[in-house]
Amino acid sequence: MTRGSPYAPHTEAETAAMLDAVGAADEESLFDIPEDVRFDGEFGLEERSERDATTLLSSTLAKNKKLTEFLGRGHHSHYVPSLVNDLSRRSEFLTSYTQYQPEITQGFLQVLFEYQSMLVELTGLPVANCSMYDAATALAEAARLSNRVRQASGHRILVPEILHDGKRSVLDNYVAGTDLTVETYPMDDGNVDVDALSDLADDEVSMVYAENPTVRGTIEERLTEIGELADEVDALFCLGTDIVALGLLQEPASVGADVVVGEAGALGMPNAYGMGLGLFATREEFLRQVPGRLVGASEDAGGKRAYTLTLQTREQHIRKERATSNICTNQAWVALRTAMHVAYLGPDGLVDLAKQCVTDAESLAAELSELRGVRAPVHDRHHFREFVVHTDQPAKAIASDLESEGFAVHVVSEHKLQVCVSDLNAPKVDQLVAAFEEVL
Amino acid sequence: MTRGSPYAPHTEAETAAMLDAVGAADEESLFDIPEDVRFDGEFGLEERSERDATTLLSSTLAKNKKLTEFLGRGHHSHYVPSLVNDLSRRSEFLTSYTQYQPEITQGFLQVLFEYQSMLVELTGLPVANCSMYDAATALAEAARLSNRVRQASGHRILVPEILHDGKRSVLDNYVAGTDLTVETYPMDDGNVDVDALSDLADDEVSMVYAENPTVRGTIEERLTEIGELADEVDALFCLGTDIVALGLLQEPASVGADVVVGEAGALGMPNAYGMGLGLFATREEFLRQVPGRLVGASEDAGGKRAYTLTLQTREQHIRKERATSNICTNQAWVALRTAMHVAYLGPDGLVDLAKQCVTDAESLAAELSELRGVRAPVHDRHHFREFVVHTDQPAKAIASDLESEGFAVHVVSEHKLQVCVSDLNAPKVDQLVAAFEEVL
Amino acid sequence: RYEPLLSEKNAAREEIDDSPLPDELTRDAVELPGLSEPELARHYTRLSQMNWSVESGPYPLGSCTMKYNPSFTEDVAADPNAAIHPDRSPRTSQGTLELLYELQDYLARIGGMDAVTLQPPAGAAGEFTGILVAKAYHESNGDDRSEVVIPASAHGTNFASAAMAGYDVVELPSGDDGRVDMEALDAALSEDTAALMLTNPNTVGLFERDIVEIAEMVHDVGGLLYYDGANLNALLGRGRPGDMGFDIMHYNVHKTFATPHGGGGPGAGPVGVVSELEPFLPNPRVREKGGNYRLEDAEDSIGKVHGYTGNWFVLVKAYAYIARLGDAGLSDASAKAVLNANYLAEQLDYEVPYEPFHHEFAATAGDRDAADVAKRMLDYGVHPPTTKWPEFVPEAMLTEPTEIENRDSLDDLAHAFNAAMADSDEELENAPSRTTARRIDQVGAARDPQLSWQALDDE
Amino acid sequence: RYEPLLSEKNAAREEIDDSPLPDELTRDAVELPGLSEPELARHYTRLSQMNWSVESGPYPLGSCTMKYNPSFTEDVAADPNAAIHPDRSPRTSQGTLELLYELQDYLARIGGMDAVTLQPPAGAAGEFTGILVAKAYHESNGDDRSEVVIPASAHGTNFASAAMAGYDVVELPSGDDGRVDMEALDAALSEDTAALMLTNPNTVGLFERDIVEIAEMVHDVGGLLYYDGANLNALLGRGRPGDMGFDIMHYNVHKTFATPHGGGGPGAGPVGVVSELEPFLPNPRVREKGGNYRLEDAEDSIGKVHGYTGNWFVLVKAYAYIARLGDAGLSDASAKAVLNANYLAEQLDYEVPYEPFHHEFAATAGDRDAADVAKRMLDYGVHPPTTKWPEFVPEAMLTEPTEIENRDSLDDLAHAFNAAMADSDEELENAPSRTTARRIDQVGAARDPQLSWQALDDE
Repeated sequence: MTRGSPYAPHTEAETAAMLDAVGAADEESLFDIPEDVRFDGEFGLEERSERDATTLLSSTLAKNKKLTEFLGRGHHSHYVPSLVNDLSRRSEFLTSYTQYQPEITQGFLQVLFEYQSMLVELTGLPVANCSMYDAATALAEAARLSNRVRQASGHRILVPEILHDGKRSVLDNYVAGTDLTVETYPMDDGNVDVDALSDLADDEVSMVYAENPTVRGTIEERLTEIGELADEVDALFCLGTDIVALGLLQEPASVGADVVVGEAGALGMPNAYGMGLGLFATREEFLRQVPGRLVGASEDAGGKRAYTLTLQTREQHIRKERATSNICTNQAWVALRTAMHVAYLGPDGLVDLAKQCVTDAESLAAELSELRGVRAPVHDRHHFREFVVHTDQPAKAIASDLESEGFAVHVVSEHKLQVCVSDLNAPKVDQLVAAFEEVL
Repeated sequence: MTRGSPYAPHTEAETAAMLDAVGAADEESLFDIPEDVRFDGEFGLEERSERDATTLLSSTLAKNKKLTEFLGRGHHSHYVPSLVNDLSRRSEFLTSYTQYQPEITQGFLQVLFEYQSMLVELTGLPVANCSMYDAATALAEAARLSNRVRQASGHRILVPEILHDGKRSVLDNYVAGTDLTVETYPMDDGNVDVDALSDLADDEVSMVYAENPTVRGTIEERLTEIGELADEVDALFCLGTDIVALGLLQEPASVGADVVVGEAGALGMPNAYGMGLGLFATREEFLRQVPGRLVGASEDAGGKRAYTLTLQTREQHIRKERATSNICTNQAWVALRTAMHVAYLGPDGLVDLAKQCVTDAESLAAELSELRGVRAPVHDRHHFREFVVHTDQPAKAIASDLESEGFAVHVVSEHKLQVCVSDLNAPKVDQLVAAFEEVL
Repeated sequence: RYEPLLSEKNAAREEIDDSPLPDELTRDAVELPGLSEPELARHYTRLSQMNWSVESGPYPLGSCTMKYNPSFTEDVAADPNAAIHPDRSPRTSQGTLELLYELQDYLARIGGMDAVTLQPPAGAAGEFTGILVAKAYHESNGDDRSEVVIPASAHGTNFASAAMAGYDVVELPSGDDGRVDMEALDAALSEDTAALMLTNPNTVGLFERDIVEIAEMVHDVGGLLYYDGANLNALLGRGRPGDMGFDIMHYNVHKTFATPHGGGGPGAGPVGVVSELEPFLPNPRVREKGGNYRLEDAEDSIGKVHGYTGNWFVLVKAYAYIARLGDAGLSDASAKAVLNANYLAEQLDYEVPYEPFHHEFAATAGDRDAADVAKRMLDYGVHPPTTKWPEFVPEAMLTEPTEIENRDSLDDLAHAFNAAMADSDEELENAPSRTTARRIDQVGAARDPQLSWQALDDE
Repeated sequence: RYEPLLSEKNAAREEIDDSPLPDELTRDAVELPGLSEPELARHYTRLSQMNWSVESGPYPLGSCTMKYNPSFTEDVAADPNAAIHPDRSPRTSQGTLELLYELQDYLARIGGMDAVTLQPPAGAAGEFTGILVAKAYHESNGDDRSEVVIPASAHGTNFASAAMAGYDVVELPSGDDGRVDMEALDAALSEDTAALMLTNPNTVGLFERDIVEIAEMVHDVGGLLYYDGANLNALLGRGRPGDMGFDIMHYNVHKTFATPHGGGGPGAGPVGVVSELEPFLPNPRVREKGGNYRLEDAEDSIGKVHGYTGNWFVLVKAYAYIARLGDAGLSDASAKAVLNANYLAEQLDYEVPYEPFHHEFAATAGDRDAADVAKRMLDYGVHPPTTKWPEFVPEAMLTEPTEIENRDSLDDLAHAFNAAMADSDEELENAPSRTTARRIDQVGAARDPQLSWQALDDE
């Protein structure tokens, strides 16, 4: 094995000639680092051949147990067509960077423009950025947006009492440097307790956040009321959702959503240990307060349509501490994969997939309810992909036993599990039901 | 699922409009097939989603037992760098065809030109074609070439008595339509019995074929004599080898080879169940008798260097039954992968790999010889990658037991095994030796 | 755009020293490009961008069936479980054997054949195999036949393959209607006829309507009828060679079953036969008994036409394609292929002398040079059709859009055809000008062959 | 070249009927492009060919470290065993946890830090996390500090991240030598200073030679020293932030550790800290005991900065890169990155005001407009450097070739620099002309934002 980087092309002769050209005796003399902070180069890290490095990684990863996962709660995936993997891996996409020179990066810009357009269609809102890190940071950025755009002095952010821990914690951190405070409102059988929310809403509210579907998989029935309620107190209505749900559930704009956030990585990505793609869409009037990058259509000197990053004066590299966000490197390549997946599905495919998320969950819940000591869904609501299950026996023990049988489900509380079904695990629901029966 | 090809883009409306444009009532009416030979379309083949088709294939293939293979005898593979897989899969390469329009296929033409050039370097012969199917058909085409180029009336093809069955059978079929006959000459301790060959050689010989390394892995020591011997009787000397061996063993041109054939797929391809890449190189004087495609450098109308298929008048699509071969679709994409792999290795990497083929075989043979009832190598020769092992116990039983332990080796005869080691299985030689010890 | 040769980027030399072998058994040195991974990645990425492909745009090469190659078939072929050595025991390669067995069955059903070998690594190799099988059959009957009859319009490989098998080729002139001339056929057939090789639909897309009679005539003289599968994409679900009286056929899986053409290959050319000919198929064949698969040699077999079992990975992809499409998909593929050809022809300002065609048609460039028209089409951003073939159509432009084009891309293609035809002679002769390379001097290339970078260095 | 929008190819509409939900809970319809797989394959293939990338050629964006991204790292990230849900039990995700644990360790060694979190999904998120950790630390000491000091030349994200965390930013003017002005620093630091954020080498590639003194000054006022890891590729094996007195740092794995930039992301911005700050790192962290890995929450943690564990697949690729290179490879990467920058600068007909630089340098376009020069460079077939930044260098062209360029490509790059500079003002203003698009009207794009195909339709 050569000692050195396999990705630095220099032959010895070339290195010597280049050192000569710059008048340096050796490479070390190019480093202007005082002796007292010089490091000897010994990290104690082994170098390996490509094959050995590959083997190391694959044998480490093989320690993950092979499980059929019925897990969701904010991180979802569906079958990713081969085309998405194949085309997204093309080096022109994968190894490019932010489109600072649009004249030679029209390809990626157009993909991002198309991604934005897909979100505009799905949310009904006219402005979608070309990616945030994930649903949690998108929600947190929405809260900060509400702080920037409100004329009113509102500082209260109202969120559901049942909310994914990660989202809540990220939100807390993102508002820590502002005068915003986060408060919860109660839930009623899985969904927003609209009356309670109404009681909490006042002019001090900057933003009301609700989810559809909720983290427990229930589908909200009173979104329009929530939207009106927020509107009445001049608060933003921020709706959390995911890209598949958008294909079937009420269009966010139609229920008065001012901002839509959520996970777009549910399409385009396999299960990614939580790696996501934050979707972010909003109304035209907030355009110049939007965090993240925006791609716009324009013309080139020849009068041809061309795409470019636009409204960059919102961004940190120009506006520094007065930027709308600190985000720079984003999730563009995930957005590209998601756009490809949406395009692959087409409107019929997307709608079908979303319908399946409703029907598969419904039928699995019904099947589980047939078992002694099991009741599902716990909430008397419609569900999307997932639902909560009551178990007479301790939920933790059941989940642990199911794990030994090769299935993973969520433990929600002492006697509650949560089960998520999608096209990926749907072929194994019968086996899951059988395993439940086995372990009960 | 839609009923129809997922790869035909037609919407129903589009189909209707197009039928209208051609004045047809329906698709069926476009088929001018008499009733008596019409087929009802029912093959009884199921249609599947991409995912189901993928699952079907992968579950079928999973029935292949996971084995560490110490197999060779003409089909070899080495670690294929990720770069080869990645770049060769680029659709511009993978989904293009023969370069009938060179002005828009310069990329592939240049790759093939570079492939030819690599073979020219490695064989020392000035003409290499841009692929044959495999080593067996390359050998067979060499025999037919000898029949075309000889002024003499020779019709005898002399081949080693120990020769891979597939090669021999293909050769027999390829010469069946000619006046050529195939005869064997004896071997001496694995290598050519040069004296016996000398006795057989006369003016009736059209071609003498020898291999280096031989199918048993031995390295020939008297190639120059064989070359001279063929030359004396005006026969072609055809040398069989493989692309890794060419990196270390005697240069074919230097020992008088007139044609070099063999496997080039030993680089660029994983174990491919025998799928190969026939290398074929020869002398300048036989240029117009070469089978297969040739890429040449030329100029375009602007005077820039450009590449094109050349000397196509040798080929079947122009010369029909007087073509030098019937080959049309060849193994171009495998040649591309092989060229990439050679380029990845570079001269140092190729030489190192070839040296390893000698040293690994030598040390494994020594280790096996330490075991009671085992002697290796059987032939008192230098070896390349593989060698024959004598076992006191029946070879077949040992191989079968080894298989149960997860290792595959060849059975050569009642008390002989053959073992092949390469960079791929080298990390497991200790386990192989332990398994041998176990089963003996 | 210009990309230097690897050798121009960095020529390196490695001396053979510290060799584990005696000096006289080794070469002195190896001179090859010595480049790093990033340099290679750029080299091949740039070269790829200088190459037209199915994913670039229309690729209507007549008789080549340039379909879209589904990327999932690449994934399944890359399955590590598929990467096995051919000399494994059957016991440890049941997955591979099962897949091959089922593919034999799929192809038999699709062609209406009784038995199939997957060994031939390309269409031409399939032809050669089929003719060897015919020869073995006749010989087994003590029947010494010397001729293979082939229409003048047939693919060049038919002639070459028959000749390779040692047969004299009897060329059959095309009939006025573009089909087999029945009188000429009658005259050509004799007791010496080993086989008639036919493509159906033929190379201008016409169905040989007299196929049943043709089969009878061939069989009457004791000959066999061979089907060249290059045009099978026209027939899927509408007609099967076996039902038409063909005794032997080959399949081009890289045409009909969408395996990638790979810049020239690899393809695969499985051969199907009626049961009478099965004993002569190449060894070994995959057999099944009680869910157990094994390789079996037959005594009367012609032996082998490939060192091992053919182009395995290609066969995997073909299997995947068929498993994906099933009856409905395959039938639809043909329907749309034929519809596309008809729609495209309708949009062209070219005469199409022979009708009704199926998946492909031969337009004629009339008094223009078809090759020049094709070069000009390059400037309009498409790949042109096959030109000047088949020869009985003057200045032929043999066009096969396949089922993968939509109406828009067919309209684009038609525009390129028509615009090129409307351009001046000078524009045609100077074409192409918007391509990576301008018109390439092919005569010069053949006159002074430079086949390696070493040859360029010697200049 | 022009590729229509997906919506221009085929706009389809799917009505929601036969819905399993009550009508009032669903939308009416979805309108999206409805295209087949071959059409999509061509669309994205063509678009990809209209995009510059590291595999296209030199990409010397200063401060972006556009390295070659080894393809094997994509393979390992695509391992099916890596595709797991984050809510699995630790018992069933030992592989993932082990990998994360080891990557924490790798990064700690490389940065000279005591503890590392992998959670921040990008460099800026790392900055924000680091500043939150600093804040938590100060608060745990009952220490209420309101300012973060940042050199004017720092990356814009530093300012934004500090502001997001609620700090007032104190901007430090650059010294005459391009480094920190020690007097200005002394003036800026106070009991209000929560942290000083520094890049070292700084954004013109200069090493802050007074770093030990700087650290002492910051620590003397009770502040913390933050290291912006964007320029770490200059230092590998030659210096570690931890050894220089930095308390907190982030790593840009998409820069230093060669994970692909993906057209803008995803990256990852792990944060390392000295042991005193460890309790405040985000939850959860991976811990090991007896070869068993688990996730652990700490009481004093700032909580989370990402919904889950950050950009997992990116982390896998970074791990793979480090595992491949090891000590020798990493050190060599820096050596060659610095050599390349120095060699390239030597070939340029540009003034480079600040020296000695390391992996990047800021040339000045003098009396020319750096942005115009950059556009003209496009015509010479390379990607230009970062322009007009950092601002204290007039008409800056911040250039970072990285270690992956060889001498030839550096010479090509130099040629593009020099040729563009030698061209007339008119040529510069009209540039580029040889690219997919000519100069794009960015002012117009911002004046009348059209951010979707729907907006275009409304025109």
